[in-house]
Amino acid sequence: MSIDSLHTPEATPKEVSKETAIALYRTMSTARKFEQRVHDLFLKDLVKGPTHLGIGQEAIAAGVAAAMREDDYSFITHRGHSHLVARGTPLAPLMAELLGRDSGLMRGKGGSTHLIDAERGVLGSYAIVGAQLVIANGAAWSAQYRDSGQVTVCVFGDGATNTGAFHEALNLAVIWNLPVVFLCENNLYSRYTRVDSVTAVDNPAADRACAYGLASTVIDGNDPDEVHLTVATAIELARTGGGPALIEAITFSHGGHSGADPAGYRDPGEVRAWKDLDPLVTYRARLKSRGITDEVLNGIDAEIVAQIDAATEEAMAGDWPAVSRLYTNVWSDGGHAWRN
Amino acid sequence: MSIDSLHTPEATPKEVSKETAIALYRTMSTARKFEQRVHDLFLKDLVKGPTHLGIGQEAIAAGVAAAMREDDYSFITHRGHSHLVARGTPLAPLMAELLGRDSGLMRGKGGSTHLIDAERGVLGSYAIVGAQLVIANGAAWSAQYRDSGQVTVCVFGDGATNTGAFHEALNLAVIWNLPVVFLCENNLYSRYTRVDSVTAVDNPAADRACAYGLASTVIDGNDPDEVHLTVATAIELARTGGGPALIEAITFSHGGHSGADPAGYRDPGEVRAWKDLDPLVTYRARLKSRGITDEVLNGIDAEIVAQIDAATEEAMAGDWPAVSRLYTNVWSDGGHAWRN
Amino acid sequence: MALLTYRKAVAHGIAQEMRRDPRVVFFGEDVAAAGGVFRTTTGLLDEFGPRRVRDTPISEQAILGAAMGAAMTGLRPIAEITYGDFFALCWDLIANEISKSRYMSDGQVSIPLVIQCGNGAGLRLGAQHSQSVENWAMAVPGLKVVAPATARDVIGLMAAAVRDPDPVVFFNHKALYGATEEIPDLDREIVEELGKAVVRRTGDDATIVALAAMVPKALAAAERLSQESGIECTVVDVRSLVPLDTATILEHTARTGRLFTVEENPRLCGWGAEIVSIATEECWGALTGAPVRITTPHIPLPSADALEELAIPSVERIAQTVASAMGDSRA
Amino acid sequence: MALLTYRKAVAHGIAQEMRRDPRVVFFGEDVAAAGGVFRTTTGLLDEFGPRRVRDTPISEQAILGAAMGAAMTGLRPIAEITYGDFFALCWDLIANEISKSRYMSDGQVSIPLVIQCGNGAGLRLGAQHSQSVENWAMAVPGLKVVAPATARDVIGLMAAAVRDPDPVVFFNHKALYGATEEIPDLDREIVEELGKAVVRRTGDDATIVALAAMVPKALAAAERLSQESGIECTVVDVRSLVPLDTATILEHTARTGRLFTVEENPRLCGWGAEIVSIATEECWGALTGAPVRITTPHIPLPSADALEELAIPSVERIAQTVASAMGDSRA
Ligand SMILES: Cc1ncc(C[n+]2csc(CCOP(=O)(O)OP(=O)(O)O)c2C)c(N)n1
Ligand SMILES: Cc1ncc(C[n+]2csc(CCOP(=O)(O)OP(=O)(O)O)c2C)c(N)n1
Ligand SMILES: [Mg+2]
Ligand SMILES: [Mg+2]
Repeated sequence: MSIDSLHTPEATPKEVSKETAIALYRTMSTARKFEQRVHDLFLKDLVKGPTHLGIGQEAIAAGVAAAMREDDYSFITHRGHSHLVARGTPLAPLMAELLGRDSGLMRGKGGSTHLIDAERGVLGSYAIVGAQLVIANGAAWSAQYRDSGQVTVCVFGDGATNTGAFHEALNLAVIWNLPVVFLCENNLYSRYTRVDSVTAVDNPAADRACAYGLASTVIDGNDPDEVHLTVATAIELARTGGGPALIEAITFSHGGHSGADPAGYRDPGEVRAWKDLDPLVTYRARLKSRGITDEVLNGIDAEIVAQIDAATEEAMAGDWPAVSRLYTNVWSDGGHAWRN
Repeated sequence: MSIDSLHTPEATPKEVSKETAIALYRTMSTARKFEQRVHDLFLKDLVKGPTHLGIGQEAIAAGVAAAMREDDYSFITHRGHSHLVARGTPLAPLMAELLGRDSGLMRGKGGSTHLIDAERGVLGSYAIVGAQLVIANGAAWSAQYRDSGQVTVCVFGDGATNTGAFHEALNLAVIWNLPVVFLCENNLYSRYTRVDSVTAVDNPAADRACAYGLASTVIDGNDPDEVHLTVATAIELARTGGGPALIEAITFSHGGHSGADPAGYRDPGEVRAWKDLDPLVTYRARLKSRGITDEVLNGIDAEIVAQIDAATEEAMAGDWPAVSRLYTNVWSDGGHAWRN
Repeated sequence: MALLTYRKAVAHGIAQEMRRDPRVVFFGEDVAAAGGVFRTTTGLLDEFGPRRVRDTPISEQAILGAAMGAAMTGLRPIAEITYGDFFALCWDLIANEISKSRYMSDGQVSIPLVIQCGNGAGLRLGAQHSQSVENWAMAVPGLKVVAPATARDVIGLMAAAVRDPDPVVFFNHKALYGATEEIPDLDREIVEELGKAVVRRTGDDATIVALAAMVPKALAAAERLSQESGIECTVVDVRSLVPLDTATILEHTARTGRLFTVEENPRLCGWGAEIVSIATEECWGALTGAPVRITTPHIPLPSADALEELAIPSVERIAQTVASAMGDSRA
Repeated sequence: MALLTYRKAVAHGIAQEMRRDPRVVFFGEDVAAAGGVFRTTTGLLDEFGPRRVRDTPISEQAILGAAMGAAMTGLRPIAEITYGDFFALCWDLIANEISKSRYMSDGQVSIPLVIQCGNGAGLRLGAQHSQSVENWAMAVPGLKVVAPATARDVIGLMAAAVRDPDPVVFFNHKALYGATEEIPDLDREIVEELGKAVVRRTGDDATIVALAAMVPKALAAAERLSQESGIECTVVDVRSLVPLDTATILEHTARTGRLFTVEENPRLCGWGAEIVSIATEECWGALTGAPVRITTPHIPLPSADALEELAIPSVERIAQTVASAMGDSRA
């Protein structure tokens, strides 16, 4: 996959409303600034663990979340911060989780790679590549069974397309006609390895759609409008009994695989070319062309920075988890006893 | 999949030689009569365990084996008797294995579902559906690495196409350009369930070829000539560096899933229609049209019956495995010690 | 019809819970239209329809993934993995996802599901369809582990498992499907409790702890020991490895001074080692001899009947092992 | 350069064997071009080229399938599964195929391969990337199980594993990658033997059996016990769980009368239970107190550093447990 080979199956999608456009910008900018702050804290050894950032990929999280109903379910990857931000997870507990504090979203038990915010329908970041695809089916089946009209959006990386779970999940979703939208964040790399060097087809997700009788859809993952409109259409179809969809969004991660990865395995030219396609930069330009002023956008950005400052401060002030937390919530009774 | 939807991608293959045709008949007839004998012994409770028979599917084993070089590798399924017969495994130790005797091919340790005849390149029947696909890749890789010119033929059932292993195997075979021919015995049922009721596409193997950039090939699995010629072409290509192939052969099992299964879940009309396509009956007719007389064929059949009688007698006379066998060949030193 | 086979108890137990709770769904390979590979689930599709009782493709990861996702979002799935051995094909879901997600989320999600399988040897199915893998599940924090020895327990423990708010791995034993039991109150709801062992026989000389198909064997061995050597054994049917009823096990171990475990697990790291270790540490002063494990040897299981018989603990081997160990301690 | 990190020893050990034997190939996710996720295999691609050192897709089943098929047909593969936790994704290959095929075929095929992984906790990677799963492998007949505690053993045991004609599961410990060791004879071939434990410290009061990252902790605890309580411990580094050097373990257990096991496995069915059970049965008369297991509690591992530290056996917990148990037995 290269930038040039992007194609959109249908004509360019219609425009989103100005209101939506501003919301998309706000989400992208919040995710960007939040992750930049996380990276700063990682470099200061305050955030620990792998810390997979999605800087450069924010258009997907923003576009997807804006297309979802509040009670829809999200299943995401180890690179999941931006999706939680987009679905509205408060920033302070999110940051506290990354800092391993007791006030963390999961009291430090999950950390960056296992984020979950059930209240907002985020049923988990999955650190085992591909697992979320089979699990997402279950949530979709449950919604279908309960006739709740909820749709499940399952996000996965390009690398996940070569797991057995991918195949089993797609097949089951189709034969059970599940309300689930599978969305591949194809950022061209599967950890340190170019996905095209280990994949039998060019588009690791879309070129597999044929194996399940699905349409092949490739979109520009750096265009939040295109993501939003494509996913919204798929969600609507799924919500009305039309079954699953498989969408591949092409994007790029500005940084390396994890917080500590300098990503020396990538060609600087490639990185440069993609940085030119930075969704925040290009979308800002689009907003301006739609008459939204720098002043408005700078105002939004300033608000975001203030929010992130406050959230960071609150998170940093949090206690470390008490020893007793180690033993809570293995079971639904709150404890961990395996014997009487 | 129904009988009618069979299609051959290229024009009808060329005819095989008369000599080959007679050899194909002999193999099919041996496999048929051997399995009928196994079933008799199963009904007498002398053969135990599941005992998956391939009566009705013999054209595949015959056609494939005839296309293989002596040192090529076969990986097969739990329904594997006919493939061992076709690759020349002596009948007495094969029968003795099914009877659980010490003279069995594996001294009773493997039984009907785990047959292996390494000397003849049969590197195993795999009782875990789908496992053989990933393992076959390894044998193919080894041949490629050693530059031995050996090709691996990996046979699997229609049900195996929905396992994660199928997907992972096909992808790796393509990216490593392995000399392996994947052959699906699509007998329309995955144990007691119609494969089309649990599969997102009509041809469970061939319709997945696109996901790996492979050609979609569906053949008549009851025509040993077509099987032979198609597989021979694929093997030749693989042998000369052309990489893997995926072939789906449509066939039908006259009996149920296992020795004890009356197969009441199948429509009698369907069974009847397929029995009319019994490869032994139809191929016999073809041979006659090619000038091979009943006399010749009856002579072959009589020889086969005599062989099977002798093999059965020899096998039945075998001892039960000694207690000590329980503890042999866990390790390559012949023993089972896990401590000093 | 108060005489029930263990086989029929499987469908009976599931049906009882499906009638009670519309959130319960049941699915797996060949479980619906065909009624199960061992005919354990016959009738469920007819009674509950294809919305609640479903056949799946051969996709063990997809099966357990569906179960997990459904359990997280309001259903009470019972998923069948035909053979315990096949847990190896979906072990990620069991060992990494289903077991850990509640803890990792600090309780944001619950995973109330049951994974049912046919476990154990005795049907001449060879090394890949005969294993007893309850020790695999016991070794993973976050899973409850149940293995009934009787038809009544198949029903009652399934009810407890379905009603439990956490994931339960449920091991039916293939060799017991034909066993029958008189269940007088079969027309009423049967519910047992997880984490309660049952003393199936009482004796003062030694305690034998067994599970699933080893329970009837341990009982037969205890009878033989009583008759042939005058050794009187208590036989504890563990029923549930997690939660583990250590109170009952330790009480009888301490009272009798001797402990024997009988398990189908291959030798190394079976549940017998766990129980022996607990009992040794906690009953040290009361033990009158070393606890002894009776296990399958540490080998893959052979297919031939003659060999399979030799591998699995037999009534004779249990009785002999106990007798000779007791002889030692009396000497 | 005789001072070597455990991290560099990984590549050193593999390179040593690849130079010796052209049948040895090495592959896994990100192991070639990137030199491994933990930079343990840097340089191998450069030296041996893409024919012998390969990156794979995220297809754990395909990786181990390829290893098995290649091992059956003349190669000596070393396959890497990045994390021990991910064995759950290819457990069928490990537990059902690779381990059993030799036995099922009555010796027609051999499977001489090594599966290497990064095992264990300490890197704040959370419940799914931090487990110690050597007990999973030990529970499966047909697998050899090795876990080095030192850089030298990483090399020497890898050599033994590659040369072994049977499948070996090789657990490098992630928390040890930074540890260094002086290896004077690094320029020569280093080969150890499977199934030989090493006594890392000798003392008469108690025997501590440890593995991998628990070995340095056990040694530190032994020093502390010596200084603070005058308790002198023997520390046995098991190195290889299968084959298991019961001779060394039992010798020292009998000699000291007390046994402690230190393992990262969660509480239930870890290898500690196995060793305690063996020692209890076979050293019964020589034991002066109950064997005691020191383990991770039976919980998934938390991600936050503060919590992870508390979960894994620490030097302090080991020393305290030994001291208090020895106090009891002396009282
Ligand atoms: C089953 C499995 N295998 C390997 C890994 C190790 N791993 C973590 S992230 C990653 C790369 C994932 O690539 P991709 O799916 O493209 O997501 P991205 O990181 O690019 O967002 C790998 C191999 C894993 N977590 N799970
Ligand atoms: C991974 C796995 N899941 C389930 C089974 C149980 N099983 C054995 S044979 C079979 C059906 C296989 O169908 P197919 O692949 O079409 O082969 P056929 O029996 O028709 O030859 C099943 C489900 C198994 N052996 N392995
Ligand atoms: Mg990627
Ligand atoms: Mg079939």
